[in-house]
Amino acid sequence: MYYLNIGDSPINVDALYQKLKDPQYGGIVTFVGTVRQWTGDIETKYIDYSAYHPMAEKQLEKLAAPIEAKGARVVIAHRTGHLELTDEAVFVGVAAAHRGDAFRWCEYLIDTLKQEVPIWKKETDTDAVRWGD
Amino acid sequence: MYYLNIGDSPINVDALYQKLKDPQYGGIVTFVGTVRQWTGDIETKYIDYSAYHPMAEKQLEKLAAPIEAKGARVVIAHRTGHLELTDEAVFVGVAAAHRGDAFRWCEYLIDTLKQEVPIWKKETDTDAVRWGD
Amino acid sequence: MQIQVKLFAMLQEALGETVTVEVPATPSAEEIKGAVSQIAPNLKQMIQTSRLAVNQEFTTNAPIQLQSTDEVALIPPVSGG
Amino acid sequence: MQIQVKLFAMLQEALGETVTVEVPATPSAEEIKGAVSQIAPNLKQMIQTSRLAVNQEFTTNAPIQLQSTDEVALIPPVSGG
Repeated sequence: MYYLNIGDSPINVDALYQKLKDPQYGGIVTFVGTVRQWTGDIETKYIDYSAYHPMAEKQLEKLAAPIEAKGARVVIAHRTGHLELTDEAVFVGVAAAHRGDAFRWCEYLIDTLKQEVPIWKKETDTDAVRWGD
Repeated sequence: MYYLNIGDSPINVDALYQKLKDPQYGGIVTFVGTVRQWTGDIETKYIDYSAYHPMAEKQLEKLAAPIEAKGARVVIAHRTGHLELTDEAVFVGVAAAHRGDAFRWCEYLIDTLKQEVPIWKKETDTDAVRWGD
Repeated sequence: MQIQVKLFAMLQEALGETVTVEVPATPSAEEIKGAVSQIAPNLKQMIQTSRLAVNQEFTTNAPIQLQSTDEVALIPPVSGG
Repeated sequence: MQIQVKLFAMLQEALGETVTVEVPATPSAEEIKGAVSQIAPNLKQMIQTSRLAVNQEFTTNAPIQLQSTDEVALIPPVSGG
């Protein structure tokens, strides 16, 4: 059964990874998005994320349920609040019997999360404050 | 700089993940292969992996170097010796500025590792012992 | 009818957590966005690129059968991940 | 010339860590595999599907300029990961 979380606590990558381990799965693919310092010439100092609760959680469920229905396991966590450089903003993990599926579904989930889940990034760069990207 | 290891010690997923974190990368994709219990009707009890040292390490370097030359970071570990169900056999991680690259390169590395790196699996199933797969 | 519209991100920073607007019965998403734009003409472009959610579901282009208890929200382009 | 060939996996289990075989000067990979197959005809299929490595590099189809100090190995189909 999937595990989904959106909240201010730091993302514990190892604890989330452990939720994906299971004798029935041979391949685990995870994506972690961290706060990057440079985007071209723009230097980021920190990022604040906000979410529309609980719509964001409902949207994650809509993403995860069809993948789980194919027999995989899905774990997604998104952090909100104040994040510093290298802090984990998002974790998306898929455990599946076959690795090709795990890669495909993990990438689908992060791509779709970035389109369909009401979470916003307010980036404080050295030169300006920017919403989104 | 890449980190590559082939050896009998258990794979510490969290320690390997930490090697991929860096302010210059925004996306980290990892693949972990674990010992799966069922493959169709065949039930696996345990797996022993062996390697041709140091040719296997040299082959990993040949895989990792061109990806690192594109500006990404590569971490690969393969365990040898005796593995039980859910034990991690292989970890492949790529940190890159853009997530699409990280997904593509991580999958390329595990696909190519499975073709070009002299490591062998001896699978003890409930009905028979099988080499390879 | 008069409705409250929840706001987020840069819209919330500019206009507060909700705005109250007057809309026709069974309004379209465009009509609701237009009513919010009238309050904040300087944010019109951002409002036009936002999506509408009713009861935490994105709406389609169809007219919306709004009840007074419905939760209406303007969702600026998301940027999670 | 006489060479030692390192073996791995199922070949090592069946025949030990190395076998010594007689091969022509500048042998092809096929000739070396053929010489090992003569020692173990029952493993011929496995030997044929193996790749040859010299000094820990996979060989091509070209004739091999073997030195007596070269490390020659038969690599059965790999199955890591």
